[in-house]
Amino acid sequence: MKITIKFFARFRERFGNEIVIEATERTTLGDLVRQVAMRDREGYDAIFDSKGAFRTYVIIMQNGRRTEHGEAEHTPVIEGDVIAIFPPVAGG
Amino acid sequence: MKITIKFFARFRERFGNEIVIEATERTTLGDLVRQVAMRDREGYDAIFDSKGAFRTYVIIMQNGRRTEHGEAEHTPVIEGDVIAIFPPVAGG
Amino acid sequence: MISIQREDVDIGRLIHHAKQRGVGALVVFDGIVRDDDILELELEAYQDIAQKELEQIAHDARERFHLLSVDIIHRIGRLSVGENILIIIVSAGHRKEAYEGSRFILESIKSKVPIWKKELCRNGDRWVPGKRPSDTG
Amino acid sequence: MISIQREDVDIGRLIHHAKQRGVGALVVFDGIVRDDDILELELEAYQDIAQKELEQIAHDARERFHLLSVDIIHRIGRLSVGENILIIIVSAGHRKEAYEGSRFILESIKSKVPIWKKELCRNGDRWVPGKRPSDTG
Repeated sequence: MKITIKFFARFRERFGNEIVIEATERTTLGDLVRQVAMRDREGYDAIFDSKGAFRTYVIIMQNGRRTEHGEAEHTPVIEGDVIAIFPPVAGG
Repeated sequence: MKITIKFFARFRERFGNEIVIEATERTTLGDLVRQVAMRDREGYDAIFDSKGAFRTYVIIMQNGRRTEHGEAEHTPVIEGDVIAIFPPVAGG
Repeated sequence: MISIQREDVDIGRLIHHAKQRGVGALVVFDGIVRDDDILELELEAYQDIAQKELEQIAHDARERFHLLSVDIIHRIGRLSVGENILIIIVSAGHRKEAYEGSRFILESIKSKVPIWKKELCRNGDRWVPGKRPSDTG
Repeated sequence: MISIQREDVDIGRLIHHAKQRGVGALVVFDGIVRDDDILELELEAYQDIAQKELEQIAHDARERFHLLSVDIIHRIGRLSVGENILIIIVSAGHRKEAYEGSRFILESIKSKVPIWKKELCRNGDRWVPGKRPSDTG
Protein backbone atom coordinates (compact mmCIF):
# COMPACT_ATOMS: atom_id res chain seq x y z
CA MET A 1 0.00 0.00 0.00
CA LYS A 2 1.15 3.52 -0.85
CA ILE A 3 1.97 5.97 1.95
CA THR A 4 3.15 9.58 1.49
CA ILE A 5 5.57 11.10 3.97
CA LYS A 6 5.97 14.87 3.84
CA PHE A 7 8.86 16.74 5.43
CA PHE A 8 9.11 20.43 6.28
CA ALA A 9 11.77 23.00 7.21
CA ARG A 10 15.08 21.38 8.32
CA PHE A 11 13.70 17.91 7.70
CA ARG A 12 12.71 18.85 4.15
CA GLU A 13 16.28 20.00 3.56
CA ARG A 14 17.45 16.43 4.33
CA PHE A 15 14.71 14.35 2.71
CA GLY A 16 13.00 16.54 0.11
CA ASN A 17 9.34 17.64 0.13
CA GLU A 18 7.84 14.19 0.18
CA ILE A 19 8.58 10.52 -0.24
CA VAL A 20 5.99 8.04 -1.48
CA ILE A 21 6.70 4.58 -0.12
CA GLU A 22 5.21 1.10 -0.45
CA ALA A 23 4.46 -0.16 3.08
CA THR A 24 3.58 -3.68 4.18
CA GLU A 25 0.52 -4.56 6.33
CA ARG A 26 0.77 -3.74 10.03
CA THR A 27 3.76 -1.41 9.68
CA THR A 28 3.44 1.26 12.38
CA LEU A 29 3.75 4.92 11.60
CA GLY A 30 6.89 5.13 13.76
CA ASP A 31 8.58 2.20 12.02
CA LEU A 32 7.78 3.56 8.58
CA VAL A 33 9.30 6.96 9.37
CA ARG A 34 12.37 5.30 10.92
CA GLN A 35 12.79 3.16 7.80
CA VAL A 36 12.60 6.15 5.46
CA ALA A 37 14.80 8.32 7.69
CA MET A 38 17.60 5.72 7.38
CA ARG A 39 18.24 7.19 3.92
CA ASP A 40 20.05 10.15 5.50
CA ARG A 41 22.13 9.82 8.66
CA GLU A 42 22.01 13.50 9.61
CA GLY A 43 18.28 13.63 8.90
CA TYR A 44 17.70 10.51 10.99
CA ASP A 45 19.58 12.04 13.93
CA ALA A 46 17.50 15.19 13.70
CA ILE A 47 14.28 13.18 14.05
CA PHE A 48 15.30 10.30 16.33
CA ASP A 49 17.48 10.03 19.43
CA SER A 50 20.21 7.39 19.96
CA LYS A 51 17.60 4.88 21.16
CA GLY A 52 15.51 5.33 18.02
CA ALA A 53 12.70 7.27 19.75
CA PHE A 54 11.20 10.42 18.21
CA ARG A 55 12.96 13.46 19.62
CA THR A 56 10.58 15.37 21.91
CA TYR A 57 10.26 18.40 19.62
CA VAL A 58 9.30 16.42 16.49
CA ILE A 59 5.69 16.93 15.41
CA ILE A 60 3.86 14.16 13.56
CA MET A 61 0.65 14.52 11.60
CA GLN A 62 -1.38 11.72 10.09
CA ASN A 63 -3.85 12.95 7.46
CA GLY A 64 -3.75 16.48 8.87
CA ARG A 65 -4.22 15.53 12.52
CA ARG A 66 -1.49 15.59 15.15
CA THR A 67 -0.43 12.23 16.51
CA GLU A 68 1.38 11.77 19.82
CA HIS A 69 4.71 9.97 19.66
CA GLY A 70 3.43 7.01 21.69
CA GLU A 71 0.41 6.70 19.46
CA ALA A 72 2.62 6.77 16.35
CA GLU A 73 4.49 3.73 17.63
CA HIS A 74 1.25 1.73 17.87
CA THR A 75 -0.80 2.99 14.96
CA PRO A 76 -0.46 0.95 11.76
CA VAL A 77 -0.42 3.01 8.56
CA ILE A 78 -3.19 2.43 6.05
CA GLU A 79 -3.45 2.81 2.27
CA GLY A 80 -3.40 6.45 1.19
CA ASP A 81 -2.12 7.84 4.50
CA VAL A 82 -0.34 11.18 4.33
CA ILE A 83 2.18 11.49 7.15
CA ALA A 84 3.89 14.82 7.89
CA ILE A 85 7.02 15.21 10.00
CA PHE A 86 8.19 18.64 11.10
CA PRO A 87 10.03 20.66 13.75
CA PRO A 88 8.26 23.17 16.05
CA VAL A 89 6.36 25.80 14.08
CA ALA A 90 7.57 29.39 13.84
CA GLY A 91 4.96 31.33 11.91
CA GLY A 92 3.60 34.76 12.63
CA MET B 1 -7.81 92.78 34.65
CA LYS B 2 -8.96 90.69 31.69
CA ILE B 3 -9.75 87.01 32.22
CA THR B 4 -10.95 84.59 29.54
CA ILE B 5 -13.35 81.80 30.45
CA LYS B 6 -13.76 79.03 27.88
CA PHE B 7 -16.65 76.56 27.90
CA PHE B 8 -16.90 73.21 26.13
CA ALA B 9 -19.56 70.65 25.19
CA ARG B 10 -22.84 71.12 27.14
CA PHE B 11 -21.45 74.17 28.93
CA ARG B 12 -20.52 75.77 25.61
CA GLU B 13 -24.10 75.30 24.46
CA ARG B 14 -25.24 77.47 27.39
CA PHE B 15 -22.50 80.12 27.49
CA GLY B 16 -20.83 80.17 24.08
CA ASN B 17 -17.19 79.34 23.32
CA GLU B 18 -15.68 81.93 25.59
CA ILE B 19 -16.42 84.97 27.68
CA VAL B 20 -13.83 87.66 28.34
CA ILE B 21 -14.52 89.39 31.63
CA GLU B 22 -13.02 92.23 33.63
CA ALA B 23 -12.21 90.89 37.14
CA THR B 24 -11.31 92.83 40.25
CA GLU B 25 -8.22 92.14 42.39
CA ARG B 26 -8.40 89.07 44.66
CA THR B 27 -11.41 87.52 42.90
CA THR B 28 -11.04 83.76 43.21
CA LEU B 29 -11.38 81.48 40.20
CA GLY B 30 -14.49 79.91 41.76
CA ASP B 31 -16.19 83.24 42.39
CA LEU B 32 -15.45 84.47 38.89
CA VAL B 33 -16.97 81.39 37.28
CA ARG B 34 -20.02 81.61 39.59
CA GLN B 35 -20.44 85.26 38.63
CA VAL B 36 -20.30 84.53 34.90
CA ALA B 37 -22.49 81.42 35.21
CA MET B 38 -25.30 83.57 36.71
CA ARG B 39 -25.97 84.71 33.15
CA ASP B 40 -27.77 81.45 32.43
CA ARG B 41 -29.82 79.63 35.05
CA GLU B 42 -29.69 76.21 33.35
CA GLY B 43 -25.98 76.57 32.67
CA TYR B 44 -25.35 77.58 36.29
CA ASP B 45 -27.20 74.51 37.54
CA ALA B 46 -25.14 72.27 35.28
CA ILE B 47 -21.89 73.59 36.80
CA PHE B 48 -22.87 74.28 40.43
CA ASP B 49 -24.99 72.45 42.97
CA SER B 50 -27.68 74.06 45.13
CA LYS B 51 -25.06 75.19 47.65
CA GLY B 52 -23.01 76.89 44.95
CA ALA B 53 -20.19 74.33 44.95
CA PHE B 54 -18.73 72.97 41.70
CA ARG B 55 -20.51 69.73 40.79
CA THR B 56 -18.11 66.81 41.25
CA TYR B 57 -17.82 66.02 37.55
CA VAL B 58 -16.90 69.56 36.48
CA ILE B 59 -13.33 69.91 35.28
CA ILE B 60 -11.52 73.22 35.66
CA MET B 61 -8.34 74.25 33.90
CA GLN B 62 -6.30 77.34 34.56
CA ASN B 63 -3.90 78.15 31.73
CA GLY B 64 -3.99 74.57 30.48
CA ARG B 65 -3.47 72.90 33.86
CA ARG B 66 -6.15 71.12 35.84
CA THR B 67 -7.18 72.77 39.08
CA GLU B 68 -8.95 70.95 41.92
CA HIS B 69 -12.26 72.41 43.03
CA GLY B 70 -10.92 73.30 46.47
CA GLU B 71 -7.93 75.05 44.94
CA ALA B 72 -10.20 76.98 42.57
CA GLU B 73 -12.03 78.45 45.56
CA HIS B 74 -8.79 79.83 47.02
CA THR B 75 -6.80 80.78 43.94
CA PRO B 76 -7.16 84.43 42.87
CA VAL B 77 -7.25 84.95 39.12
CA ILE B 78 -4.53 87.06 37.56
CA GLU B 79 -4.33 89.25 34.47
CA GLY B 80 -4.41 87.18 31.25
CA ASP B 81 -5.62 83.95 32.86
CA VAL B 82 -7.41 81.52 30.57
CA ILE B 83 -9.91 79.44 32.53
CA ALA B 84 -11.62 76.43 30.95
CA ILE B 85 -14.72 74.73 32.34
CA PHE B 86 -15.89 71.42 30.94
CA PRO B 87 -17.73 68.15 31.63
CA PRO B 88 -15.93 64.75 31.71
CA VAL B 89 -14.07 64.05 28.48
CA ALA B 90 -15.33 61.48 25.97
CA GLY B 91 -12.76 61.29 23.20
CA GLY B 92 -11.43 58.22 21.44
CA MET C 1 2.12 62.74 13.13
CA ILE C 2 0.03 63.81 16.12
CA SER C 3 -3.01 65.71 14.96
CA ILE C 4 -6.54 66.82 15.78
CA GLN C 5 -8.21 67.53 12.48
CA ARG C 6 -11.39 67.47 10.43
CA GLU C 7 -9.92 65.59 7.46
CA ASP C 8 -9.55 61.83 7.22
CA VAL C 9 -6.12 60.27 6.64
CA ASP C 10 -4.71 57.53 4.43
CA ILE C 11 -3.92 54.71 6.88
CA GLY C 12 -1.93 52.78 4.26
CA ARG C 13 0.39 55.74 3.76
CA LEU C 14 0.90 56.18 7.53
CA ILE C 15 1.72 52.47 7.92
CA HIS C 16 4.24 52.79 5.11
CA HIS C 17 5.99 55.69 6.87
CA ALA C 18 5.99 53.89 10.23
CA LYS C 19 8.16 51.09 8.80
CA GLN C 20 11.52 52.27 9.94
CA ARG C 21 14.70 50.51 11.02
CA GLY C 22 14.15 47.97 13.81
CA VAL C 23 10.39 47.59 13.34
CA GLY C 24 9.06 44.04 13.62
CA ALA C 25 5.48 44.73 14.69
CA LEU C 26 2.99 47.43 13.91
CA VAL C 27 -0.45 47.82 15.47
CA VAL C 28 -3.19 50.06 14.13
CA PHE C 29 -6.29 50.97 16.12
CA ASP C 30 -9.11 52.50 14.12
CA GLY C 31 -12.12 53.79 16.08
CA ILE C 32 -15.17 54.09 13.85
CA VAL C 33 -18.59 55.79 14.15
CA ARG C 34 -20.91 52.87 15.02
CA ASP C 35 -24.49 52.83 13.78
CA ASP C 36 -26.15 53.04 17.20
CA ASP C 37 -29.29 54.53 15.66
CA ILE C 38 -27.48 57.79 15.09
CA LEU C 39 -27.43 60.05 12.06
CA GLU C 40 -24.05 61.60 12.76
CA LEU C 41 -21.51 62.13 15.50
CA GLU C 42 -20.26 65.62 16.29
CA LEU C 43 -16.87 65.97 17.96
CA GLU C 44 -15.47 68.99 19.72
CA ALA C 45 -12.02 69.54 21.23
CA TYR C 46 -10.22 72.03 23.46
CA GLN C 47 -7.83 71.99 20.57
CA ASP C 48 -4.52 73.38 21.79
CA ILE C 49 -4.69 71.56 25.12
CA ALA C 50 -5.85 68.31 23.50
CA GLN C 51 -2.95 68.52 21.03
CA LYS C 52 -0.44 68.96 23.88
CA GLU C 53 -1.94 66.06 25.82
CA LEU C 54 -1.81 63.77 22.78
CA GLU C 55 1.86 64.69 22.35
CA GLN C 56 2.53 63.93 25.99
CA ILE C 57 0.72 60.57 25.77
CA ALA C 58 2.72 59.66 22.64
CA HIS C 59 5.94 60.60 24.43
CA ASP C 60 5.06 58.56 27.53
CA ALA C 61 4.05 55.54 25.42
CA ARG C 62 7.30 55.66 23.44
CA GLU C 63 9.35 55.61 26.63
CA ARG C 64 7.32 53.03 28.49
CA PHE C 65 6.82 50.53 25.66
CA HIS C 66 9.96 51.24 23.63
CA LEU C 67 7.89 52.25 20.63
CA LEU C 68 9.77 53.27 17.51
CA SER C 69 6.96 55.45 16.15
CA VAL C 70 3.60 56.78 17.23
CA ASP C 71 0.94 58.43 15.07
CA ILE C 72 -2.33 59.67 16.54
CA ILE C 73 -5.01 61.31 14.43
CA HIS C 74 -8.16 62.34 16.31
CA ARG C 75 -10.87 63.74 14.13
CA ILE C 76 -13.34 66.46 15.09
CA GLY C 77 -16.41 67.95 13.41
CA ARG C 78 -19.35 65.99 12.00
CA LEU C 79 -18.73 62.37 11.13
CA SER C 80 -21.08 59.85 9.54
CA VAL C 81 -21.54 56.18 10.43
CA GLY C 82 -18.50 54.18 9.28
CA GLU C 83 -16.11 57.15 9.33
CA ASN C 84 -12.82 57.05 11.24
CA ILE C 85 -12.84 58.91 14.57
CA LEU C 86 -9.45 58.01 15.94
CA ILE C 87 -6.47 56.32 14.32
CA ILE C 88 -3.49 55.18 16.40
CA ILE C 89 -0.48 53.63 14.66
CA VAL C 90 2.43 52.35 16.71
CA SER C 91 5.50 50.42 15.66
CA ALA C 92 7.93 48.47 17.83
CA GLY C 93 10.54 45.76 17.67
CA HIS C 94 8.16 43.15 19.03
CA ARG C 95 4.43 42.42 19.16
CA LYS C 96 3.91 42.71 22.92
CA GLU C 97 5.19 46.28 23.05
CA ALA C 98 3.15 47.25 20.00
CA TYR C 99 -0.16 45.87 21.35
CA GLU C 100 0.35 47.19 24.87
CA GLY C 101 1.58 50.58 23.70
CA SER C 102 -1.43 50.96 21.41
CA ARG C 103 -3.87 50.07 24.16
CA PHE C 104 -2.16 52.40 26.65
CA ILE C 105 -2.48 55.30 24.21
CA LEU C 106 -6.16 54.59 23.58
CA GLU C 107 -7.07 54.34 27.27
CA SER C 108 -5.08 57.50 28.06
CA ILE C 109 -6.92 59.41 25.35
CA LYS C 110 -10.28 58.25 26.67
CA SER C 111 -9.53 59.31 30.21
CA LYS C 112 -7.55 62.52 29.77
CA VAL C 113 -7.81 64.35 26.48
CA PRO C 114 -10.40 67.18 26.34
CA ILE C 115 -12.56 65.97 23.47
CA TRP C 116 -16.34 65.50 23.56
CA LYS C 117 -18.86 63.66 21.39
CA LYS C 118 -22.48 64.39 20.66
CA GLU C 119 -24.75 61.86 18.97
CA LEU C 120 -27.11 63.46 16.50
CA CYS C 121 -30.19 61.23 16.38
CA ARG C 122 -33.53 61.29 14.60
CA ASN C 123 -35.28 62.13 17.87
CA GLY C 124 -32.87 64.60 19.40
CA ASP C 125 -29.19 64.97 20.23
CA ARG C 126 -27.30 63.48 23.13
CA TRP C 127 -23.85 64.19 24.61
CA VAL C 128 -21.92 60.96 25.09
CA PRO C 129 -21.29 60.62 28.85
CA GLY C 130 -17.63 61.14 29.58
CA LYS C 131 -15.35 59.27 31.90
CA ARG C 132 -15.21 60.84 35.36
CA PRO C 133 -11.78 60.92 36.94
CA SER C 134 -13.02 58.61 39.70
CA ASP C 135 -14.43 55.98 37.33
CA THR C 136 -12.52 52.75 37.06
CA GLY C 137 -12.44 50.34 34.11
CA MET D 1 -10.06 36.73 3.58
CA ILE D 2 -7.92 33.98 5.09
CA SER D 3 -4.91 33.33 2.92
CA ILE D 4 -1.38 31.98 2.76
CA GLN D 5 0.22 33.61 -0.22
CA ARG D 6 3.38 35.01 -1.80
CA GLU D 7 1.87 38.36 -2.80
CA ASP D 8 1.50 41.36 -0.50
CA VAL D 9 -1.93 42.89 0.13
CA ASP D 10 -3.35 46.40 0.26
CA ILE D 11 -4.09 46.93 3.98
CA GLY D 12 -6.10 50.09 3.30
CA ARG D 13 -8.46 48.16 1.02
CA LEU D 14 -8.91 45.37 3.58
CA ILE D 15 -9.69 47.91 6.31
CA HIS D 16 -12.27 49.48 4.02
CA HIS D 17 -14.00 46.12 3.48
CA ALA D 18 -13.92 45.29 7.21
CA LYS D 19 -16.11 48.33 7.98
CA GLN D 20 -19.47 46.69 8.10
CA ARG D 21 -22.62 47.29 10.13
CA GLY D 22 -22.01 47.39 13.88
CA VAL D 23 -18.25 48.02 13.72
CA GLY D 24 -16.90 50.52 16.25
CA ALA D 25 -13.30 49.33 16.55
CA LEU D 26 -10.83 47.81 14.16
CA VAL D 27 -7.37 46.51 15.04
CA VAL D 28 -4.65 45.71 12.52
CA PHE D 29 -1.55 43.73 13.38
CA ASP D 30 1.24 43.88 10.83
CA GLY D 31 4.27 41.66 11.42
CA ILE D 32 7.29 42.90 9.50
CA VAL D 33 10.71 41.44 8.58
CA ARG D 34 13.04 43.09 11.09
CA ASP D 35 16.61 43.96 10.16
CA ASP D 36 18.32 41.57 12.60
CA ASP D 37 21.42 41.46 10.40
CA ILE D 38 19.60 39.36 7.86
CA LEU D 39 19.49 39.63 4.09
CA GLU D 40 16.12 37.98 3.64
CA LEU D 41 13.60 35.80 5.41
CA GLU D 42 12.35 32.63 3.72
CA LEU D 43 8.99 31.25 4.81
CA GLU D 44 7.61 27.81 4.19
CA ALA D 45 4.17 26.38 5.03
CA TYR D 46 2.39 23.03 5.10
CA GLN D 47 -0.04 24.94 2.99
CA ASP D 48 -3.35 23.05 3.05
CA ILE D 49 -3.11 22.27 6.76
CA ALA D 50 -1.97 25.78 7.63
CA GLN D 51 -4.90 27.21 5.67
CA LYS D 52 -7.37 25.02 7.58
CA GLU D 53 -5.83 25.95 10.93
CA LEU D 54 -5.99 29.67 10.12
CA GLU D 55 -9.66 29.24 9.25
CA GLN D 56 -10.28 27.41 12.52
CA ILE D 57 -8.47 30.11 14.51
CA ALA D 58 -10.51 32.83 12.77
CA HIS D 59 -13.71 30.93 13.55
CA ASP D 60 -12.79 30.47 17.22
CA ALA D 61 -11.78 34.13 17.58
CA ARG D 62 -15.06 35.33 16.05
CA GLU D 63 -17.07 33.27 18.53
CA ARG D 64 -15.00 34.01 21.58
CA PHE D 65 -14.52 37.76 21.09
CA HIS D 66 -17.70 38.54 19.13
CA LEU D 67 -15.67 39.74 16.18
CA LEU D 68 -17.59 40.99 13.17
CA SER D 69 -14.83 40.25 10.67
CA VAL D 70 -11.44 38.55 10.58
CA ASP D 71 -8.83 38.73 7.82
CA ILE D 72 -5.55 36.85 8.07
CA ILE D 73 -2.90 37.01 5.37
CA HIS D 74 0.26 35.03 6.07
CA ARG D 75 2.94 35.40 3.46
CA ILE D 76 5.41 32.72 2.37
CA GLY D 77 8.45 32.73 0.10
CA ARG D 78 11.38 35.14 0.26
CA LEU D 79 10.75 38.45 1.99
CA SER D 80 13.10 41.40 2.39
CA VAL D 81 13.59 43.59 5.46
CA GLY D 82 10.55 45.84 5.93
CA GLU D 83 8.14 43.56 4.07
CA ASN D 84 4.88 42.37 5.63
CA ILE D 85 4.93 38.79 6.93
CA LEU D 86 1.56 38.55 8.60
CA ILE D 87 -1.43 40.86 8.53
CA ILE D 88 -4.37 40.34 10.90
CA ILE D 89 -7.39 42.65 10.63
CA VAL D 90 -10.27 42.25 13.06
CA SER D 91 -13.35 44.37 13.57
CA ALA D 92 -15.73 44.42 16.52
CA GLY D 93 -18.33 46.56 18.20
CA HIS D 94 -15.91 47.66 20.91
CA ARG D 95 -12.19 48.16 21.44
CA LYS D 96 -11.62 45.50 24.09
CA GLU D 97 -12.91 42.69 21.86
CA ALA D 98 -10.91 43.96 18.89
CA TYR D 99 -7.58 44.14 20.78
CA GLU D 100 -8.05 40.84 22.58
CA GLY D 101 -9.31 39.01 19.50
CA SER D 102 -6.34 40.26 17.47
CA ARG D 103 -3.84 39.14 20.10
CA PHE D 104 -5.55 35.74 20.49
CA ILE D 105 -5.27 35.15 16.74
CA LEU D 106 -1.59 36.10 16.67
CA GLU D 107 -0.62 33.88 19.62
CA SER D 108 -2.62 30.98 18.17
CA ILE D 109 -0.82 31.31 14.84
CA LYS D 110 2.56 31.34 16.56
CA SER D 111 1.84 28.22 18.57
CA LYS D 112 -0.15 26.08 16.16
CA VAL D 113 0.06 26.86 12.47
CA PRO D 114 2.64 24.83 10.48
CA ILE D 115 4.77 27.63 9.05
CA TRP D 116 8.54 27.94 9.37
CA LYS D 117 11.03 30.76 8.89
CA LYS D 118 14.64 30.73 7.82
CA GLU D 119 16.89 33.74 8.17
CA LEU D 120 19.21 34.17 5.22
CA CYS D 121 22.30 35.93 6.55
CA ARG D 122 25.62 37.08 5.13
CA ASN D 123 27.42 34.34 7.04
CA GLY D 124 25.00 31.45 6.58
CA ASP D 125 21.34 30.59 7.03
CA ARG D 126 19.49 29.80 10.24
CA TRP D 127 16.06 28.30 10.94
CA VAL D 128 14.16 30.42 13.44
CA PRO D 129 13.60 28.20 16.49
CA GLY D 130 9.94 27.27 16.76
CA LYS D 131 7.69 27.19 19.75
CA ARG D 132 7.61 23.75 21.36
CA PRO D 133 4.21 22.66 22.61
CA SER D 134 5.55 22.60 26.18
CA ASP D 135 6.98 26.13 26.04
CA THR D 136 5.14 28.77 27.99
CA GLY D 137 5.06 32.51 27.30
